[in-house]
Amino acid sequence: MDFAGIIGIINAKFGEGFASIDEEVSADTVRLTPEQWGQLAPFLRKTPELFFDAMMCITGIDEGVESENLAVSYNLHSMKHNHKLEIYVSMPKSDPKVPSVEQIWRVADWFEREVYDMFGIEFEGHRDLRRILLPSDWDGFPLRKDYEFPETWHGIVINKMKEGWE
Amino acid sequence: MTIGVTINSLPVINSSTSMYRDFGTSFIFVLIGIILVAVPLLLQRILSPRRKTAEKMSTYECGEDVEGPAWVKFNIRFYVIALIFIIFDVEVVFLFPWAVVYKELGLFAFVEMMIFLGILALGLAYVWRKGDLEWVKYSVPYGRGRYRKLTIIEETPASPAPAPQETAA
Amino acid sequence: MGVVIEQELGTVHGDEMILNIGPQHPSTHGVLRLKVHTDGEIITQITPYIGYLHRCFEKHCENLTYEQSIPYTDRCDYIGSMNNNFGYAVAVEQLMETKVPEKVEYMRVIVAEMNRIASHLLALGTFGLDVGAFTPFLYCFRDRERILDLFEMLCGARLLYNYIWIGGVSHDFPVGWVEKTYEFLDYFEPKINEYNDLLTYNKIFIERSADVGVIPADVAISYGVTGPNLRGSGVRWDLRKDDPYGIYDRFEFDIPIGTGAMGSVGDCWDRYYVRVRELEECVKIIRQALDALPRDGDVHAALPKKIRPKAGHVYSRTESPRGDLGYYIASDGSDIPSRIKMRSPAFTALSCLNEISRGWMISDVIAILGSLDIVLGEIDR
Amino acid sequence: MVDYFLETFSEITWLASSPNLSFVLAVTLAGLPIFLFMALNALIAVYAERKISAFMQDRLGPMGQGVGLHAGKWGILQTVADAVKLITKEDIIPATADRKLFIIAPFILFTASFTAFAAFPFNEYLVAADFNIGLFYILAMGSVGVIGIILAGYSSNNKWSLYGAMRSAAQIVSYEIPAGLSLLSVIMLSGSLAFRDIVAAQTGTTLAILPNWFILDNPFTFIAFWIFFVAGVAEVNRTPFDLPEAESELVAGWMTEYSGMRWSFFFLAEYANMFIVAGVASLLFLGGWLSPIPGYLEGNLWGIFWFISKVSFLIFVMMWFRWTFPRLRTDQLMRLCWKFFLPASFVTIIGVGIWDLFVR
Repeated sequence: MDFAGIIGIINAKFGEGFASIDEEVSADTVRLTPEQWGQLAPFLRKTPELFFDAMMCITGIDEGVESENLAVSYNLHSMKHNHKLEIYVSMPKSDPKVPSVEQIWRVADWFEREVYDMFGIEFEGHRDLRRILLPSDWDGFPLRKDYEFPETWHGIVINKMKEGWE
Repeated sequence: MTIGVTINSLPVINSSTSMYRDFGTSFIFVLIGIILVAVPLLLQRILSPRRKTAEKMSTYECGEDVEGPAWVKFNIRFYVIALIFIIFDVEVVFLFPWAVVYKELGLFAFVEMMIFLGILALGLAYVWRKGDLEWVKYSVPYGRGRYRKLTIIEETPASPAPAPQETAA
Repeated sequence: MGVVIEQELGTVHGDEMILNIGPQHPSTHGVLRLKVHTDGEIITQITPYIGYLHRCFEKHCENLTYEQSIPYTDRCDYIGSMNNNFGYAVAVEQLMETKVPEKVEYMRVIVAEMNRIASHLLALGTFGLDVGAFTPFLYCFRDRERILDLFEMLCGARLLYNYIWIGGVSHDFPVGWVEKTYEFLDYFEPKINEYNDLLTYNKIFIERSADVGVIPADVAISYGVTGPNLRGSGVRWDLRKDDPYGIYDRFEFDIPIGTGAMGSVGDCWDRYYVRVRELEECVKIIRQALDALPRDGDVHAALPKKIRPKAGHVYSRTESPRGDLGYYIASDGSDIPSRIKMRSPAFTALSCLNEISRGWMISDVIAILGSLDIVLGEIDR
Repeated sequence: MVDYFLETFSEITWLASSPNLSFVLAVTLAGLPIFLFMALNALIAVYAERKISAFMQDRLGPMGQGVGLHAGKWGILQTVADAVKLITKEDIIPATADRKLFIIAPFILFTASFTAFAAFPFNEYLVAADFNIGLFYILAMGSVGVIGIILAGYSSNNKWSLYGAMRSAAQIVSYEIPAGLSLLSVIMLSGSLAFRDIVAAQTGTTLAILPNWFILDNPFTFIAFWIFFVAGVAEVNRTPFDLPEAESELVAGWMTEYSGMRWSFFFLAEYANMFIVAGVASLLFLGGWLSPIPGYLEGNLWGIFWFISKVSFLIFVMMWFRWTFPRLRTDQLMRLCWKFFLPASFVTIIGVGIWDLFVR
């Protein structure tokens, strides 16, 4: 099924204008709020026509220092129908909370932990949300654009990134 | 067809002195063995460096700090095997003297021993049937695995259900 | 704490013992730590701890230009570097909407498939090593060595190639390389039977791997398991066929899947055997590509000196030896990407370890880990 | 050899007056060559293992050139260099270990195989201590070793060691039963537990040209030989039965915490045990020191040669196993023992009995 068809099915269920296509970001991306995503996720997984059974990737994104927004991008794929969909959920940096889909796609367990680890986005309903790649006592969320590197960690001096690399 | 050499006499221990000698020999061998281990260890003590640190003396646990003790109540499986072993090993010891004199005693002893072996085999069959020769009786989440020939006694589901699953394409 | 799955374990119990398998352990394929709860020999729960090899790949990429990130992708999956380069280059080209010259497409396929052979050889060898067979490991390394020799001739490097660039490859095949590659293929094809004789159909090996660590297809998909691991579970899913990138749609090859020939579908033996079969398919693809390789032509598309894709994002997937290798690239219009995320197949494969290895023995977990063919450089990034 | 020394001593006047002293002296003198032979055996076997594995794996193995730091031409000094390294290595006992048991363990293991070695006849006359129940003695001493393994694993206070110890306890005791039972068939035919009598029973020919060894005596002894040999491989913890030290699973199993000289005694004992298993197999089933062509190339020196070659061949087969097979799992190992080897060895006993009484 192509992108327009998928959007059609979603909008038929949740009402016209639920899934808005954002031409600015990408042509085949659905932009949603966290609440909308919470509603949509089980639908995408279970509807026989869509049947997105594989969560290919979950990416955390910092939209830049100016926009004060964090985002999570979900790349879904259906093994049965061989179609894909990208969901783009953005939220303010002050209150980064997204419903967890860990119990719908098991792979999201680790992906969400990784996003939490790097961006500090809280996945509500995740059963085991803790750091995954960084040590459990690490401070801050390194992939945020405003992240300040610590001077030392457990007495280990951390080399600063060199200025003016090209 | 006969065996090349007929054996005339049974290997009976001739006298008490011979037994004393045999045991004495092996005892002295044990002593020599201990000395032979002790001397190189002593040599190592002289030759090798000694710089002990806390890390060096710590128990190996793949580079992590030790979690929980190693001396725990270990799974009973291992002891069950040991028990079965003891039963059978004692029987094997009984068989040895019989085997030595088997040629002299002929058919009668053979039949007798067959009865003995039959009882032993019955024991083995019982243990086998009861499933004590199987190592484990647990269930695995997926697949038939090594349990496909076993009837699993009870299958309790994992407590937080691991995600809803529909059959995929 | 998290997904603690308490399980009533049959009739006999011992005390629970916590074992740390790794980070310093012979068969964790890098620096992985598994915290294993056991009862006797039986596993009750596994918690993988990763991140020992975390090198801030994604943070590095935010400070480097698009071209400068390529060597960093090498270091992620250091067993299949060419495929990492390939995946990254495809992603950036998709973002820039560039087409690469015909010759480059063939060259990329050839080196990527060669690298796939090398990677699978390592996977097969180390799986054998994990179940205690030492000799197949060295046989595999002997043949992998020849591929590395060819790569060394090609780009001077034996492990981290930095060969496939955005818009092309770093340079043309050297003189005589194509002939040497033909020679290698002729040498290599009969060797596959040797592995089969030595390991695949060994009775003990079958005992150890068949029926062990079964991943049913639905569980595999739910856990995002891809590549040979997913195909071992009987799902015919290969990006080279189902969502072709590059010029993979021009080649004729099969996608082997697990059939449960020795046990159940999706067991360790199936995952192993899918890799063995894929070796043959790789040889097929390389032969076709070598035959069709254009003699002349540029090895680099005409690109601006500074790569500045227009603002936007792209998620592109390629089939690395371990599965779907995805790159999510967000661009803000400058010559430095605002976000690069690498979706590594081994990461998702490892995440299902707890699910599939509960109830098995310690020896089985080592076998399952070996059959999943993880590379920690890619998991930790 | 003990008897020989005693006779010699009885001619020396000052020794003849004190029989106890001369006895101790005689046994000691007989024991020292055994130790030398054990060390030499380990030295050669380790080198052979390295080279054989290398040739099987399409590589060269140790290839040092020149004497000195480079371990000799073709790496022949590799083992010597290893020994030097081991003896100069720091002796580490983990702080949390049970110190006494940790120290005792290598003593038990080594002494057990050393004392077992003492009863080995290399030919009709060359035997350190000629017991009239030699076979039984070797079996008994061979099974003492497992105590050392369990102690080593338990005392280390290390989880890997404990697993190794538990596995080896289950494994070695299990495989002792089929090994013992399969030997019974030979004892039934020879009617003796002394090696001299057992080998003597194998002289002559069978089927006109073949040597009259017990392995060729009847189909059941042929099966018994293989049961004994495989069970023996299991008892010395070698691949495919090397679960107690399975390096890819248990790091180094029960000897994880051992290093330097203490570890080297485990190593020495392993190679000695290999020799013992191969030796018992060749004495009982392969005619010991008898020539493979009956009537030719016989004599005392030839006897030593034949015995050593038979043992070497069996050790080679063990190495061949090791570099070919993957490792079994604990439950498979137990299944193989209790459900296959044990019934099969019962069958061999019954079969030999029936064959001997009725068929022959």
